[in-house]
This record gives sequence, C-alpha cells and structure tokens, in this order.
Amino acid sequence: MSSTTAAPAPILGSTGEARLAELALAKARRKRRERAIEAVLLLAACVSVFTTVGIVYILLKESLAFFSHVSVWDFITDDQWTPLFEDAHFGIRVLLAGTLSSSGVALLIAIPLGTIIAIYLSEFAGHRTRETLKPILELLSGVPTIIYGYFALLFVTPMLQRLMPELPGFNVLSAGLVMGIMIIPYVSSLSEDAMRAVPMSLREGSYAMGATRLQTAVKVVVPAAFSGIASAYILGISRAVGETMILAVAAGMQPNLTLDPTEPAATITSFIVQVALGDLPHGSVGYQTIFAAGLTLMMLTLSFNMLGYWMRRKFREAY
Amino acid sequence: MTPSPKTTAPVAARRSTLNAEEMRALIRAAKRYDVLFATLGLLALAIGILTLAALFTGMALDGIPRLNSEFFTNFPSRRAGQAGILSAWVGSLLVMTVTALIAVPVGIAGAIYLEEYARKNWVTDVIEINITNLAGVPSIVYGLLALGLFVYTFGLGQSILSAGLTLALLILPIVIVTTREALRAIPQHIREAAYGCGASQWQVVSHHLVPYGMPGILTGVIIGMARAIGETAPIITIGALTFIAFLPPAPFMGDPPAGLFDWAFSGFTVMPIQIFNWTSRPDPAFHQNAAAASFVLVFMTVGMNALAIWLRYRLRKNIKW
Amino acid sequence: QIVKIDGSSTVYPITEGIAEDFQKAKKNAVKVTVGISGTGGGFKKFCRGETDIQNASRPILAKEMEDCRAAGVEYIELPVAFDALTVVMNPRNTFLKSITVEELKKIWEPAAQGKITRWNQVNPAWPDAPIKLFGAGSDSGTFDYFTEAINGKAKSSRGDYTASEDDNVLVQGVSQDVNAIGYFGYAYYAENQSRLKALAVAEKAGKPAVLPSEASVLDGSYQPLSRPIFIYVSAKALARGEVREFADFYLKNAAKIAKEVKYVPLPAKAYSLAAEHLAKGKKGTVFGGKNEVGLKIEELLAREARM
Amino acid sequence: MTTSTITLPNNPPPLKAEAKALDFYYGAFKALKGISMPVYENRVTALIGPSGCGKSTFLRCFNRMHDLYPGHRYDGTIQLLPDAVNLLDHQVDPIEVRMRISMVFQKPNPFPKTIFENVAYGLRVRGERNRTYIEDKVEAALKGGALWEEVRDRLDESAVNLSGGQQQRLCIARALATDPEIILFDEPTSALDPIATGSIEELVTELKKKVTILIVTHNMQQAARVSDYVAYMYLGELIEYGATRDIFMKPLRKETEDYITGRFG
Amino acid sequence: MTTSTITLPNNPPPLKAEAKALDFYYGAFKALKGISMPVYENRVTALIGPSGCGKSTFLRCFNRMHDLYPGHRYDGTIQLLPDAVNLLDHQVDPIEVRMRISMVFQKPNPFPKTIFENVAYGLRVRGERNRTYIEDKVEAALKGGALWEEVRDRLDESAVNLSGGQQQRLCIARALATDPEIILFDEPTSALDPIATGSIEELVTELKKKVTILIVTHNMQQAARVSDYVAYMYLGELIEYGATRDIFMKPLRKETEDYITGRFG
Ligand SMILES: Nc1ncnc2c1ncn2[C@@H]1O[C@H](COP(=O)(O)OP(=O)(O)OP(=O)(O)O)[C@@H](O)[C@H]1O
Ligand SMILES: Nc1ncnc2c1ncn2[C@@H]1O[C@H](COP(=O)(O)OP(=O)(O)OP(=O)(O)O)[C@@H](O)[C@H]1O
Ligand SMILES: [Mg+2]
Ligand SMILES: [Mg+2]
Ligand SMILES: O=P([O-])([O-])[O-]
Repeated sequence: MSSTTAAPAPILGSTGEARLAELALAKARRKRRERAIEAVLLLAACVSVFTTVGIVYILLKESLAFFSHVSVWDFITDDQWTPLFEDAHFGIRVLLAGTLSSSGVALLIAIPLGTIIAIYLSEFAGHRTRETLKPILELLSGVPTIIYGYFALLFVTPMLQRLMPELPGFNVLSAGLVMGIMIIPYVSSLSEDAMRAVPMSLREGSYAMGATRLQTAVKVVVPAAFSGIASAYILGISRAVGETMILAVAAGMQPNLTLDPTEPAATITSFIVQVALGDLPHGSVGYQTIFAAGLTLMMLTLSFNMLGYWMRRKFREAY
Repeated sequence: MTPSPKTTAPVAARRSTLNAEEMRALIRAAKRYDVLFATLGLLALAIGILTLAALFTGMALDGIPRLNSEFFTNFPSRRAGQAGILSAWVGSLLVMTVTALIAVPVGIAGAIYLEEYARKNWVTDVIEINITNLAGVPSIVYGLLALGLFVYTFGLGQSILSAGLTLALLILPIVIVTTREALRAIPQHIREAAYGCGASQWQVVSHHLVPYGMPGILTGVIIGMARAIGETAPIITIGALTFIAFLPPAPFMGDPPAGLFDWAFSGFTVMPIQIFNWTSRPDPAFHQNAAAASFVLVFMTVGMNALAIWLRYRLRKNIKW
Repeated sequence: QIVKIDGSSTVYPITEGIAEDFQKAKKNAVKVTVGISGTGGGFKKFCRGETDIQNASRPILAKEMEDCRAAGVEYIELPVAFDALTVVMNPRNTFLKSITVEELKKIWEPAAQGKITRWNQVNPAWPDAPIKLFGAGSDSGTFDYFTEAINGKAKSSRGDYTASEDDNVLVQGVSQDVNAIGYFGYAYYAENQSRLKALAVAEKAGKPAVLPSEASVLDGSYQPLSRPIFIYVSAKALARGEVREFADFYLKNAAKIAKEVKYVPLPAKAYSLAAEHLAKGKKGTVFGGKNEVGLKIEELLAREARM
Repeated sequence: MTTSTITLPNNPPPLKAEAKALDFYYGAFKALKGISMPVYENRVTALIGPSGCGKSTFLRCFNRMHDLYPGHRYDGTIQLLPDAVNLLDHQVDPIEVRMRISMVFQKPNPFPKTIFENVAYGLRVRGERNRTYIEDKVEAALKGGALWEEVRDRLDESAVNLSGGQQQRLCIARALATDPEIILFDEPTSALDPIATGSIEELVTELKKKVTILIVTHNMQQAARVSDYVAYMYLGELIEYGATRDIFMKPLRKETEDYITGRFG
Repeated sequence: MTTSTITLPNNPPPLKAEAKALDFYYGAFKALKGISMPVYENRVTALIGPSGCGKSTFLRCFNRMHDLYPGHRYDGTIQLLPDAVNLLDHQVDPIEVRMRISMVFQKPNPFPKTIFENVAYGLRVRGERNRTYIEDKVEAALKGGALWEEVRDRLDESAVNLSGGQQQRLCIARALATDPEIILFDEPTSALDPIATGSIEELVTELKKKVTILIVTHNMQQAARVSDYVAYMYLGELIEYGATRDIFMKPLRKETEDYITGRFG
C-alpha cells in the first residue's frame, strides 16, 4: 500500500521521489531474498530430521527382516542371547540386563560426583578455579573411549581385584566405574551452566537471610536450576546407555542374564561392535540382529530423551 | 552523636529465637558443613582429575619413547619399531576437514532457523525434540546409518567423504545446541536496535547475531570436533582401512582425471582405528605404538579444547553489551 | 594404481607385511590398501567387486559363492599359511598337563552351559575349582573353526564364556586367572609366552598330546586345531598388471612373512603349486562351499593339485 | 471505559502522524485501549504515566516493533502524513516503516562494532556503498548527536567502550544518520547520570528543528523541560492530551493532576 | 572533597547504628567516600540521590552483601548498637550480621519454593525444627507483610505465581520472619505498579514501630511520604543529612535543593 501511494516529499536530506520508488522495488526484491534464505535455513534445520528418518528407516528395514525370522515374543521373553550360535536364542533381555547394570554403576558414580562438582564449581570455587578446573574436567569426556576401555581392563580391574579377590578379570563393575568417571563432565558441566544461570538476586536473597553457602546452594540454587540439572542427568544416562568401546573391551562380552555388576556381561552396544567388527556374512539373520539390537537401543534412549523433554517442560525454571 | 557505652548484654536477647552465643554456635555448626562440602567437592574433582592424570602418565610412560619424528612421518608397518602414524593423522585431519565443512554451515544455519525464524508450531517442536534425541543416539547407530546410506545407497564407498559426513551428522546436535545458546545469549535489545535501523531479518542475523555469537559458536564447533576425532565405533562400521601406506592425492595431483576433491573419495585410516589395530596385535611392541598414538590423539583433543577456551576468551573481550 | 584388499583379521598381519614390502620393492609406484572387516564382511565387498583381493580365514561359503556368481565375480583361491588354534591356560596352573578333544568338548559343548562349571566335573583327577572360560568372539572365523573341530558343528558352543574379537583381551583374561582356559590364534600365544602356557592337545584319548609348534603343524600331528588360511584373488582384477604382480609377490614372500608374524608357513611345494594355479588362472574353490576341519597339508595339496 | 480529554492547540502546526482508535493486544492482554492522538510535525510530544500504563507499548507501535514477536496484534490506525499511509496496515512492510521512523531505546544499545560502523549501519542496511557519502553522513549524524568532537579521533574504536551518556548520543546519531521523519525515544535518559541526561535533553530540543519527536519519560521535570505536547496515559488509556504548559499548570482531569503532583507513581 | 552537612535532631531517638568514615571500593573504584551518618532506632531513614551515586552500595554495606564478591573492600566502620559491634570488622561473621539485619531487594526475588517455605526459610536456616513454632512465625510474618489474608489458603502454592506486588510483600514477610533489628530496602517499589507501591509504603510506615528501616528510593515523593530522616548522596559522598521535613523544605546545600526540585535526575 505504502509503496504504491504517491510518495511523500521526504522531510529530510537528499532523498527524493525517485529514491522512494527505488525503495518499493527494493522491498519486493528483499521479500523474495528473505524467503529464499529462510527456506535454506529451514532445510538445514531439517537435516537432523532426515538423519533420524534415515536411522529409523535403516534400523526398521533390517529389523523387519529380522522379525520375520524371530518372533517378537521370543525376542522379548527368551532368557538367552546366542544369536550367532548353532542353537540360536534371541533374548534381548540378556543384553538389556548388561546395559542396565553397566549404566547403573556408571550413573551411581557420575550423578553424585557430577552434581557435587557442579555445586562446588558454581557456588564454592572462585572464578579462577572454576575457569581452570572446568575445562580440565571436560577433557575427561574428550579422551577416546577405547583408551578408557584398556584403562578399565589393565588398571582398574587389577586394583579392584586386590579389594575383591573373587572379582573376575572381566566385569561390569570396573567398566561401569570408568564409564561413570568419563560421564562426570557431561553431568557436571551442564548442571553447572544451569546453576550459574540462576540469577544472582536469588542467591543474594538467600545470603541476606543469613544462609551459608551450602544452604544457599542446596535450598535455593539447585531447586531453581532443577530442569537444567535434570537435562544434564538425562544426557548422562543416554551417554551411559550408548557407550560402546569401554564395555566391549572391559566388560567381558558375556551374555549373562544378571544384574550383578561383579559378573561379566554383554551390552547392546558391545554386541553391535562385536558383530560389526566380525566375520558374519551380511544379509544373514545374525547380521540383522545388530539392527534389531540397535532399534532396541534407539527406543531406549528415545524414551529417556522424551522423559527429559517432558521434565524440562514441566519444571521449566521460573526465577 | 555520642558513642554508646559498650554493653555486654547480648543484643540478640530481644529476638525471640536465639541469643548471640547460640547464634554463633549455630553459624559455626552450619559452616562446618560448608567446609565439609567443599572438601567433598575437591575430592570429587580430584577423582576425575587423578583419573585423567593416571591415564596421561600411563600413556606417556609407555608412549613417549616412541614419539620421535619418524613416528609422525612413517606409514604403518609390520615392524613395530618402524611403524608410524602418517596415514592416520593425515586421514584424521582430512576427515575432520570434511566434518567441519559440513557440520559448521548446516549446524549454524539450522540453529539460526530454530532460534530466529521458527514459529512455535508442531514442526519446530518435532525438530527440537528430534535434536535433543539425536544428541543421545549412540554413535554406533550413526555407523549403521552411514553404512546403509552413504556407503551403499549413495555409493560413496569407504571414503573420507563418507566418514566426514557421518561424523558431521554425529556432531550436528552439539553444534546446533551450542549455537542456539550463543544466539540466545545475545540480548534482545541488540536485535531491536538493528531492526529499529530498518534491517531485514537476514541482515540482523548476518550483521549482528552470527558475528556476536561467534565465540560461543566456535566453542561448540571445536568441542564437537574434539568429540568426532576420538570416535572409533562408527568409523569401524563404515570400514576404514587399516593398512594404507600412501596419502590421499593432493588437489590436482592424483591420477588423471585429477580434480580438487579427489582426496575426499580416497580410502583412509584415522587415529582411533590405528590405535585400535595396534592394541589388538599380538606383538606387545605394537602396544607401545598404540600408547604413543593415544598420547598424540589425546593431545590433539586437549589442543582443540584449549583452542576453544582461548578463542572464547579472545573473542569475548571485544563483545560486551 | 591401487590394489585393494579387505577381509579377515587373522590373515591381516601377513598381508600387511607383504603389502609393505611390495610397495617398497615397487618404489611406491603401486599403492596397496588393506582393511579389516572380517572374512564375512570382506567377502560381501569382494563379491560386489569392490576389492581385488580377499583375506579369508576359512574357505568361501556357499552363500558367498552364490553372491559372487550373481555379480559375475570369479576368483582364484590361494592358501597362504597355517594358523594353529592354541588352547591356553594360566602359567600358575599346576594340574593341567594336556587335554583331549573329548575333554575340550565336555567343556565347550552347548550342553555344558551352566552345568560344567568346575574342573573336577570334566576330569575327576582335576581339582574342585571353578572353570573360567575365554574364547573367540562368536563372530569370528576362529570361533567357527574351533566349534566345528571340537564340538563337531560350526557355531555350536556354550554361551556362558567371556568372548572377545580382540584376542589381547583374552590373553589378559587368561593370564589373570589361575583357573582359566581359553583359545585363540597361535600368534597371540607366541607373543605372550611369559604370561600364558599352551596346552598340549590329544586328538583322541590314548593318542599322544601335541603342543602347537611349526613342526607339529607341518608334520600334521597338531590336530584337529590347525587350519589353513587363504587369499582369494579376483580373476577380473588379475588382468591388471599390478594385481598380478602383487599376487606373485605374495606367494614368493608368504613363507618369510608368515614366520615373522608367528604363523606357520606352508611347505614350499604348496606355494609353487599355488603359483602354478595363479599362472594358469584356475578359478573356483576346492572346498565346495563349506568349512572343513582337520585338513592335513598333504590332503590340501592333493586337492589343489587335482583342481 | 473512560474517554480521553484532548485539547488541541488553536493554531495547530502541521500533523506528522495521527493515531486513531488504536488498540493493542499482547496475546489476550489488551495493553492499549482506543488511543486517538495527534503528533505534530517538528514538535516534541511526551508520553507520561505510571509504570505499566502502556507508554512503551504505544511508542513501539510507531515503528512496528511489536511485529518481532508472535501473538501481538494491532487494531485501529496510525496514519503517517503527508502521504496518509496507515503504518499499521498489513500491506505495509514494517522495514519500510522503520526506515522512515527511527528509535532510541531506554538502555543505550550500541552494536559491539566500531563507532563509525554503528552510525553507518542504517546506511549499509539501505544498500549504500558510496564510501564518501557514508563518511559525510556519519560525520553529520555524529555532529547532530553532539558527539563528533568527542569521538572524531577514535571512530574506529569499539562503541562499547564509550561512557553511558556517549553511548546514548551515539544511538541518537545512529538514528539520525538515515534522515528519519520521526524519532521515538523510550526513556532515553533513565539509565544515565544527571550530566549526560542534561546533554541529551538539550539535544532533543535541538533536534526538533529538523524532525518530529515522540518521547516516553518517567520524569515529570523532563517532560516539562523538553516537550511541546504531553499525553498522560493510565492503564492503557489516554487520559489527557494537551499542550505541555496546560497539562502541567491546569490539567483538566483529576487523574492527571494526581499523577503530576506526585500523589502516586 | 566536599564535606557532609549533617543536621542532627534536637531530641535524638536512640541510635541503632552509626557509619563512621566509611569508604568502599569496587576493586580500584572508590564508590563510597568517607560516609558518616547515624541511623536511629525505629525510624525510617531514606537514602536519595541520582543514579550511580552509591545508595545501593552504601545500603549493602549494612549486611555485608559485598562480601559475596571478590575484590570488594570496606574501610571505616559501621557500629551496630547497643552492643557497639563494628559490623564491617573482619572478625565479625557476615552471616551473623545478616541474621540480625534483613534486606528487601529492588526486584522481588522469591525463591522457587512454596509461599510457606519462602517465609520459613530464615527459620530453617537458623536450624529451627519445631513445626508449630515455624507455622506461628510464618503466619505472624505474613500478617506483618500484609499478605496473610491473600495467601492463607494457598501457602503450599509456588511463590513465583504471585503478582509482583504480592511477591514483594512476600519478600518483606520473609525478612520479618526472623525478627531482624534492621531491615534494608533497596528501591522496593521501583518494579511495582502504583497500587502495589502504595501498599508497600503503608507497610513500611507500619513496620517502623517494631524495626529500624533504611530505604533507598529514587522517588522524591516516596521519600517524603515514608521517611523520618533523609540522606542525600552524590558521587559516592554524603552531601546532606537531616530530618525529612527539613531536607525537603529548607535544604542547606544547593546540590540537595537542585536535586529535590528536579533540576536533574
Ligand atoms: N511482552 C509483553 N507481553 C505481555 N504483556 C506485556 C508485554 N510487555 C508489556 N506488557 C504489559 O503491557 C502493559 C504496558 O506495558 P508498557 O511496557 O507499555 O508500560 P510502560 O508504560 O512503558 O511502563 P514502564 O514505565 O515501566 O516502561 C503492562 O501491563 C505490561 O505488563
Ligand atoms: N559491582 C560493581 N563493580 C564496579 N563498580 C560498581 C559495581 N556496582 C556498582 N558500581 C559503581 O558504583 C557506583 C555506585 O553504584 P550504586 O549501585 O551504589 O548506585 P545507586 O546509587 O544505587 O544507583 P541506582 O539508583 O542506579 O541504583 C556507580 O558508579 C556504579 O557504576
Ligand atoms: Mg516502558
Ligand atoms: Mg541502586
Ligand atoms: O577376521 P576373521 O575372519 O579371521 O575372524
């Protein structure tokens, strides 16, 4: 409308009618350009969706082939996992048990330690300490996990065996412990970010009541940052469930239906690399099992993430 | 203003809860927990840092004797003493290049869309949930995706390009999330000022948001890359080579028809694969090589992280609100 | 000019050594790449025509033959060395001197799962101590061969043991536990003799128990756990000069390199026979699409010669 | 609903803009209720009223700032004269509106760029490439913003290192550089010290020779000092509008009087 | 350096606190310069002055809030009476000071807890366990904060859902619950609407019967309405101190007069 009405004589400067007509033209051009840019950006945002679709497609395709050989019921209820043996059993529970116990051990380490560290760095440590220690700690998550695997096997296990002579050379415990330490920075960094985002005014409010640091941290800062801390936990859980190489090296790859961490066990992920590294003809049922296992894993992490999403919505920070 | 005489009567007596002595005792008790917790915090930190130190010294003790210049300029060999990581570090470098070239623009563009353009509707909801989800998908699953999609469906083969694409997808959520955070940290009044000058949305984004968010964005990119460089599982699934005693062709130098990007289609190996191979060899002399290579790899990650911190520090200095 | 090789991790050390020397000999005019994706994964690529040479720790299987045929890929089968699967125990173990195939079966057969958990259940002469089992990952050629040789059927095994694709992990496991027993390729034993003890294996009760060694493999007395390993050369790729040169070079140097990386080389005659096949371009396999155990060198040579 | 008491001047100067029955909604919340009011050319119009009464909301309608946020809705019109464009019209590109009407915010918000680039920004956005033209314009704008003398030797330094008052004058220069027809000020001095405040007030008085000014202020004295017309708002409504002297000396409405004499606020 | 003009009342009420030659440094920046000033018991003392003059800085010395940040430094003393403790003394634990002196902030800052827990917070921090005692105290404090009637039925709801004015009264109740000797208010109404402001002002007048009050305000009318004594600060110095009526009616210093008559600010 404005661009079509007779342009007014501008009040200031050297602009004239010609200039305004120019502007009208420019507007149309600008609109088109802006649309095109937005479309490109949207496409980029959708890459992540395509990735998920791709993952789901690949997993489903091979899994469907798998489930045409193996009934879903057997998959869920069988208590043996020997897909590559002559007498094949496909009881995913066995791998789930390994995944559960190893993640359990890891989270028992990572969540308390990570939270304590986060509180310490955010509420107790000085600026300098925080700025040096935080990145150093973050290096823990940067070390290639295969290196952790050997660390667990060659360093942690013998140490544990001195305390528990009965402990087998391969066990979920030592893999889980090391994994827990690896996950600490995921929990601590994110939690610390969330705690530091809590406005100073809340802390001042608490200190002004005569609270100590710990009281302020535990009673005010942590509850205020709860949703951020919860997402940190969820990320930690996803990492634990999805960790591969540490378990492949140190946990023994023994498909044991047990939750006892002092036993060796196989997890979903360690089974997948084992097969991916191995000798199996592609297209065989054995090969398809890794996709069925991958699908299970994906659904597991998906449900954790949905839980996290829901929690964030529900407990969004309200300062 | 006459100074009042110093009275010994506890002031707090008037207060209904505590007298001065009680109060001091209470504060002392409460502060003990402060000290206790601080000790606990330091202890927890020590566990993490000591683990790191143990890892480092272990690798250093085993590996440093092997770290001479030949180690970096030799190809792999069946003789442990002559084996080097030339093809591995060059491979890692090239794969990282591809990863960066893809993940950085796509990640930043996606983040800009979600943060600045997206209307709040189910499409953006889906994209958002999806990104949080992807951040939690185990890396081995990306390997399966890459094998099916890039290697076979797109026919890219076991090339640097396939590996770079895979790792790019893997770190995309990291780049997107950190970029969004960087954009969110830019105060709204800067946007309003720019719009107030008559800027279009894209002008606001490209003139202001991206430059001002750069420190945060770079940090995210580098942290993502540091993660990618250590990834083993997905690269194994794609099928990196283990023995490769030559380097991918330099631009225009390969067998004819030589082109700028021939190297991207070349076979490759990367540091983690080389380490993995060496650790699984029977001859213990190779385990020393593996330790040395691990040392180099961890050093690369440390270096990248350090770079991220430094960049963040340097760039932030010039941006204040 | 690139020669692309992929496949078995067992054959890898030999091929790698050959590739290294070959490139040196050709002054880097020819490039060779070697990957590890397992015998099965390798055949998948080989039968798509993606690789020139395939490392295989077992003969090609019927399903793979079919794939190759469908894609029009023909191949020449060349045995390159012997691997002696070695049964190992902890050096501090005092009661184990030798073991029969029978006893091994008792330990490893599927029926043993959850039942045979103590040494005295296998042989009353042995103490009442737990058995700790370590074995190749169920996705390896070693596993297939061992189960077929001991339990009589490929892939039939008990499942409650510590499995790993990475044999060093097994070495670690056995060397940490007095009551451990395990099996893997000879090279891993040879490199870790300070931490492990090989167990002499008797083919039948009453027959002499034999320790794995170059001599016992060559004279055919280490049975049934010695197996040949192969490379398969694509006939189409062989038309390329560099591939043929590489294959020739392989056969000429296989004995030397195999020894270097602690495998057992074939007798010289076997290599010359193989070279002859190569020269004549004799395609196909002598195994008819299935794995075989306990094959003696003479038999193998005889079959190759008959081809 | 109360009606507005509007006293128009006897000899009105030419109109620059006119709001008519303007409603504004933040989602479901109606923040402006039927505001009708003239804005005279080359005059300063001050918007006063207690916190939350809608002054900023009203001001930000003039450059369609609300368009940046979803769910905000206008009803009614603001005509920009002399071409009588309704600048709230959906057909009208908000970018075009903002090119004609500049804004200066409460907190100085220079871009973290050089001083020069800050002032030149509006020109760059308009696609201006001519270096000498830009340089001339920047100099003129900085002079108009009474900042030239202080920064002429450090145009390449970062603007964020200027003092608060300098930053605010820089923002004014930035707004001036593109020859706007109206400049909107939203409490431009509330984050500044008294001396900086004084210089900004002088500047506003100076600027009205060339451009029309709308200013929101909390400070009664300031309104009295700088403005020609005053609009008193309360709870989203325009209570009273008139010449500054009249509003402060003999307000017609009790609410206005209460506010001005400090009975609350 | 200017000296302060201090007019003490003829019949002074008992002293509650007294600042003597107080300097304060934010790192290298000296934000308070030699402030000496009495605070009388059960009276409201208002701190006024243009933005950045150091009102908040001064106020926050009284509960050692600056101790939370590294690099901040006090010089001089603030004596708390009757026991004549110098509350800036390094020997004195800031927590003890804060238990005796509460504070209410500019922006209401309730904790993300229930209304009940917000008010009970100070008691919990003091290790109080007795449930009925806490309940009684919370009720009394909420009544003291003039909030009891509005929230008695929803003590278990989250405090962040209250309106701004209610939140601020909640913060006052929180401060009251522990029977402080002094309450510090830092512009407690600047984020509130006129009605909420009115109720807070009433509350302050009510509270002084029981506790001593120090209040920072930007609003001259507010200072005139609620305070008994006024201190006018400028650029970190105390310019003039005296009874409210005197300061507003016949300030002794030209600077004070300029400020109060709105010549700037
Ligand atoms: N983004 C928003 N969403 C919803 N309500 C809003 C929003 N911004 C302002 N409001 C409400 O609209 C009303 C008018 O706000 P506005 O900011 O225009 O007031 P104001 O007169 O400028 O006040 P102040 O002097 O405090 O700046 C207020 O009740 C406010 O709470
Ligand atoms: N954390 C800090 N570090 C350095 N300087 C500070 C800090 N806080 C305040 N200042 C400076 O100290 C001086 C006094 O600040 P203060 O906040 O006490 O002012 P004020 O009178 O409360 O102002 P306002 O009315 O705006 O709240 C100002 O010049 C301010 O810039
Ligand atoms: Mg406003
Ligand atoms: Mg203040
Ligand atoms: O890799 P393998 O086929 O020898 O197990």
